[in-house]
Amino acid sequence: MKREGKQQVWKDYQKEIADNDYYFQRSCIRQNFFPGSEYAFLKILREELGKNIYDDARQTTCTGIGYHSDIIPFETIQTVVARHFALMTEKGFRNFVISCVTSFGIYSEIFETWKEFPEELEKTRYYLKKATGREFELPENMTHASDIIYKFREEIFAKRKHSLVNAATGEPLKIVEHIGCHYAKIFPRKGVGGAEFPQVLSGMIESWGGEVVDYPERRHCCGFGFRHYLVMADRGYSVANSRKKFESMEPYKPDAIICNCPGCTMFMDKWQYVIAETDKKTYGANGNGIPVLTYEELAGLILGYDPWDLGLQMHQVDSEPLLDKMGISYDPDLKYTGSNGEKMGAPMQPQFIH
Amino acid sequence: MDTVVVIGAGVAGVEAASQLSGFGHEVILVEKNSYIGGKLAKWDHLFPSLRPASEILTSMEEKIKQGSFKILKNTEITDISRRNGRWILKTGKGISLEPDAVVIASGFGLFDAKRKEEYGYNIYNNVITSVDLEDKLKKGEKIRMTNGKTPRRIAFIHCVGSRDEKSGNHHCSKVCCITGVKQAIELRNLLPQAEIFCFYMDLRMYGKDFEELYREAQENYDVQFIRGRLSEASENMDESLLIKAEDTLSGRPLKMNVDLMILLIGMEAGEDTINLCKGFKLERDRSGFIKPKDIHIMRNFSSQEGVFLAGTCTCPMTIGDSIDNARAAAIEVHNYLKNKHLR
Amino acid sequence: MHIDYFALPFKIGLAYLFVIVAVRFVRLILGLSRIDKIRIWKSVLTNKSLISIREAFMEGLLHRKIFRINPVLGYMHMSLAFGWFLLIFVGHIETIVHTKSMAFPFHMPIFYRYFVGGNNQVYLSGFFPFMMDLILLFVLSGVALALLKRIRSRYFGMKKTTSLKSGDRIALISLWLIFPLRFIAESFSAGIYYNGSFFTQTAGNFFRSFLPLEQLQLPLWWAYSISLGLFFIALPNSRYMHIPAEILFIFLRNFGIRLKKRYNTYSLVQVYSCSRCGICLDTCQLNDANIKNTQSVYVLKNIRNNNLTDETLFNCLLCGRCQQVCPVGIETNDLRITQRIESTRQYNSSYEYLKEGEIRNADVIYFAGCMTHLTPSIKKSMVDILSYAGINYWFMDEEKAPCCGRPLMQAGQFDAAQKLISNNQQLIILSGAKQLVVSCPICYKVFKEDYVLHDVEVKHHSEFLLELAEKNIIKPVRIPKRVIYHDPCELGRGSGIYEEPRELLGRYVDLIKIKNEREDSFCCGGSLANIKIQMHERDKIRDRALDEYMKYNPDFLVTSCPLCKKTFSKGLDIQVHDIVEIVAESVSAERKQARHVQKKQEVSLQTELI
Amino acid sequence: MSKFGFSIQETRTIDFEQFDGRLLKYVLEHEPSFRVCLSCGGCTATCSAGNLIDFNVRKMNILIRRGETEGLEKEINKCMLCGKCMLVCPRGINIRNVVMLIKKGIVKFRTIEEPHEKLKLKCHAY
Repeated sequence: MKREGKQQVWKDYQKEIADNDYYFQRSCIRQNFFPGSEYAFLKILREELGKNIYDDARQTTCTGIGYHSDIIPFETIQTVVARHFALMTEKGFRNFVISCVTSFGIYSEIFETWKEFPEELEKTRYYLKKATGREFELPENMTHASDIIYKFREEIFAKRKHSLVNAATGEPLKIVEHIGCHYAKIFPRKGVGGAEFPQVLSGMIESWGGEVVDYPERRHCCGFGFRHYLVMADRGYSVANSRKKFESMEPYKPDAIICNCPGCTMFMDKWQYVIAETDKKTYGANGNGIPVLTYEELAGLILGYDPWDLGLQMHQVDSEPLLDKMGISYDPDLKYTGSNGEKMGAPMQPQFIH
Repeated sequence: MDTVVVIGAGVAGVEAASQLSGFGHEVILVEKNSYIGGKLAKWDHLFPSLRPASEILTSMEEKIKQGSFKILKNTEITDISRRNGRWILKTGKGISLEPDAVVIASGFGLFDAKRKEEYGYNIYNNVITSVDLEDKLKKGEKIRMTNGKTPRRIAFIHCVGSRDEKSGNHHCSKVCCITGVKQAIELRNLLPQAEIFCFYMDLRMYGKDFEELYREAQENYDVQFIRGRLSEASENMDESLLIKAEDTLSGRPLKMNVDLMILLIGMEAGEDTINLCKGFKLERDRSGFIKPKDIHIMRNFSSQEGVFLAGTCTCPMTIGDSIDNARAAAIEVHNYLKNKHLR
Repeated sequence: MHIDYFALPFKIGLAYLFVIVAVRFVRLILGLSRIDKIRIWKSVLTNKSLISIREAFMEGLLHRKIFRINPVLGYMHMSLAFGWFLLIFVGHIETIVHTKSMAFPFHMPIFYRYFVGGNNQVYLSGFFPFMMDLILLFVLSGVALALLKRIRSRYFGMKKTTSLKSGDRIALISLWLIFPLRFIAESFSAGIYYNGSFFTQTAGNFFRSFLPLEQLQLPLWWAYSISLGLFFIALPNSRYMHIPAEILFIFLRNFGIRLKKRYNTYSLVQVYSCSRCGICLDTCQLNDANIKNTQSVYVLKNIRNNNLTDETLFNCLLCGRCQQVCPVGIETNDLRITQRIESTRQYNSSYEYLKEGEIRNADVIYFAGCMTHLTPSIKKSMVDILSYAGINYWFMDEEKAPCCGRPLMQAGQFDAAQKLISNNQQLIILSGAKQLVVSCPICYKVFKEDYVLHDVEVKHHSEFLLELAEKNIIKPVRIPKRVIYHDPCELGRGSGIYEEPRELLGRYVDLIKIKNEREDSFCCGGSLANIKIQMHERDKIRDRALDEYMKYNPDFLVTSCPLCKKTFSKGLDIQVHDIVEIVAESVSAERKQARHVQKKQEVSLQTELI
Repeated sequence: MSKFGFSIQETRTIDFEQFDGRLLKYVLEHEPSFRVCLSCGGCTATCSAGNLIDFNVRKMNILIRRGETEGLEKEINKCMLCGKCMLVCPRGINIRNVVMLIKKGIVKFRTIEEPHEKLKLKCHAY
């Protein structure tokens, strides 16, 4: 692999990322399955970086999953997107930050559609006005939340408590990055580093002292596929995709997988359990899976946040092996104890291991 | 005596200049490089006969020796203007030329394989282009992986930068199919133990002896052809490449590890040609090459009076075709000048 | 008791030979099917045995058939076989005459000159030595020719001769030694006892002048005896097994025993009967494509040596030319097919997908055949003629029908072929047709031989068209062209149809008589029976045949097989037509003429009316 | 299946690293003309058996070249050996021998090792 070649590609694909004053669009999956992630993101921006970011309680889903499953018509989703732009406009923001990669793809798609077909924009303005009485302006800058962390990766590293280095050996940790398909595969220019060799996560990993694992099936989809997940009988296709990736990355012995898409995080995490049950196969050391983290969780760990505050107990695959390597101390007893002090139940472990 | 400026001392330029001087015109051949022959000068062997490219260069030099025309090497046209119905060409060295006719023989540009990002040229260690391979062959270098190992499986990828709107080129470069076959045969001779595959969309063996060479490659050189466009390549731990395509003839996806991947890069309008188009205010066609006045009967005419076209500045051509085309251009120029005096 | 030790090798050898051959014969006969054994039982005391004895004499000793094909080769074989027979026969008479008794040791006539010594001054004393010398000379001339043939086979008008294996070499060398040794031994005896004639006595006198013959005589007789014994011992495992086997073969054949689809001991009798004379090598057209070691003689040899490969077995056109010339009458084609059946038995197809097709009632079924579908003009001509003749016919494979099964049969896929055959059989019988007309000789042969069609008559279109012509249903319009008729293998040698196409064709064009016709006709090279041959090799065979045809300067070639037509058409030199195309052309000419006449009549009628 | 209500799909991808090249090697050794197939499909179009049932001679060529020999036996046994394919083949391939070799090869390799270990042919897998 020639690093200079990649660097040249990265240089070709850089995008404008706003500096401050963000309007935050949350993710359905991320806040439900990895609730510590968005909490960490907001905390890092506000407390560590001193940025102004607005988290609007009035926001709804973008309806992306419904849209990609052919349930929500294009007109509807355009209007939902327009409503969020209207909320942003009302609050006086121009920089739109999206937590979900599916949403990011949707917003980008609609944004481009309006550019190519202004009549669609006019139609949407009309629908929104008629439905809600709201009006909106287009954001000046639209980014995925991972773009923001990428932009401030060095600032975050400057405040580090830990880094992506094996605390015992001093060796860099091997991290697999997985970019959601809708981040840059639809519009390569809208992703940091483009579609083929994206830099958004690898940039963080390298800045934080880790080593990026570029394995043959890196580009492959996690298998979410929307429809393929929604119909139970089709989930076998979905798992098969993740399995293909795990098999491809396994020889590199990665210490963790970092995703920027909430769906990918969920499936890369939970399918490892399914594969363990059906194939009796795990991909990490000692019968453990490969820990799967969101980039916000990883940033939180770098900054020394408590793993259980970051919600790492919500993951199917135990993240303790990674924490141990990074030299992060944690209280195992508190793992499944909620903030109210009550036990919240533990996720299932593959039966064949125990 | 009429003056004709021929731009580009490649295969077409030298041929046009030689023919025009033979017709009794004063010819000035302008070449930006310090050498003649253009891209041919860097080529090792030619399809379909596998003769050395140097033989053609020798014959060009012979023509230059015999002809009575001037060659301005290391010279680029920097400014083009038109005054009183005459073209005025200024060179970088401050020379001003006022020819009665101009022949553009600026040739083609090579597709930059980096633009086909998913194939990983310039990123993966063992991805090279057909031009790189030719260079290695010319230098007599051993064909090895960057880790020094002998490649055991080699894939030629056809249509890289051709017939692909994603690379911005809709046209067919015509010569890559047969180049791939030629190079596959050459590699077979150098690496008798290797498996050699060609991934193609269509095999366009249109020229004389092309199909025969293709059959020979299958029959005697054990080159295997898989119909399917490569979707992407990625690097394995051992530097080999995992490539994916659809085997369209069985209707199933296919993956394969190869030790060396050779991209058969296509022809496109070169930077020089594009600049000349700007200078002469010439139209370009869909493929980016200079648009001839009439695709059937006026292939050597540009949309501007007194500006003629020869060789691959109009479309991809083989060497033989370029030479034919340059001769045709010379006749058109000659007739044009004759008629101009009659008027 | 007095023992002639020097005769022991001969005696032992002969006894061994007798036992082995007897055991082998018993085994071969016991291996036959029950019905075949009954056949033998019923025939053995009829004149079939007499016929067989006569044939064994004519072929086994005189080699009549080889004589006919190649006189020099025939003479060679005859001098050895018949000459040796005469030596034994005349030798015995001489012994009887001289000893005036029948009770002499059986080896006595073989070494008679030794035993008689100087006591031969008896009745006809000059005659027998003279006869025996004459016969010995005759045999020796054969040996000399055999030696010459080994060295230079083309002196015999042969391009090829068989190659040898070590077992055969022992037999061959001992055979060659027998008669020269006998000559020397007899000469020595003659030198001592003066009991020889013009040949041995002359030599004896010569040897006596410088050799101590008294000491040398016995060793030479020993040597002669040993060479005889050695030959007899080597014989059963050498190609000379053909000598006894051929006799058995002649008997069994005359008793009505035939080859089966399975390899049995009758096949083995034929394998043993091959003398490896090499005549089949010479006639094989694969030589034109430089294909070696696959001809019948090699296949038979490989079967015996148990080293037959697919490459040899399947590289044969099954044109039948070798069978035609085989002096022993070995059924080379069927024998090879039996082998192919054995070799592919493990992988036959079942064709479960065959469904009962549509059946149409008609008087005549027309089955074009797969190959005919690639020569649509044959198909069209046939359809035109059938409708012109007003025949109620069913074009059975017009849309879709399974293959006839013959190509499978040729490839040895007997069980698979049976599946197709029983499927098609059903369709044919249920249609109620009386005749089945086929355009392709390949189909014709299988329909004729392997289908059980009860009273449905199978006809090749040349036969069928001839009938139409004879019944005046179609009226030939002659064209002034000189034409060569090419006999397709499966129709000619394969099915014995030589005359019908010629008679039919003779009504339309002038047929040129050529050397390679009827039984001696060429294969076009396209034969489906050869699974191994490459296209360019087929081309060479075709071109050689075309070269031969072109010597006669024909206007065009006519054949009656779509595959021959297709194969020759690729040769480009000359136009090739199927016989049915000639007939159809004539029918359409005839129609035109009729229309013309009708028009004329109409016109004259009109003018009359006006 | 019982636990999750689905099973993990096996891949359809032809994987050259899992290449069972024995049959192909066997066929090519005994019928070199098989190398020059263009996949034009003339054989399939003219096929007598293909006229009666779904049977694709051309596709068999591809499958055996990709080491996909499963199900080949059922396919190959549809052939009636009529020889039309050989007559239409623009490259003069002796297709009938290929068919016979495949038939024989299947039996041969099945009897040699069962269950057969997938043979990785690093060089000249064809």
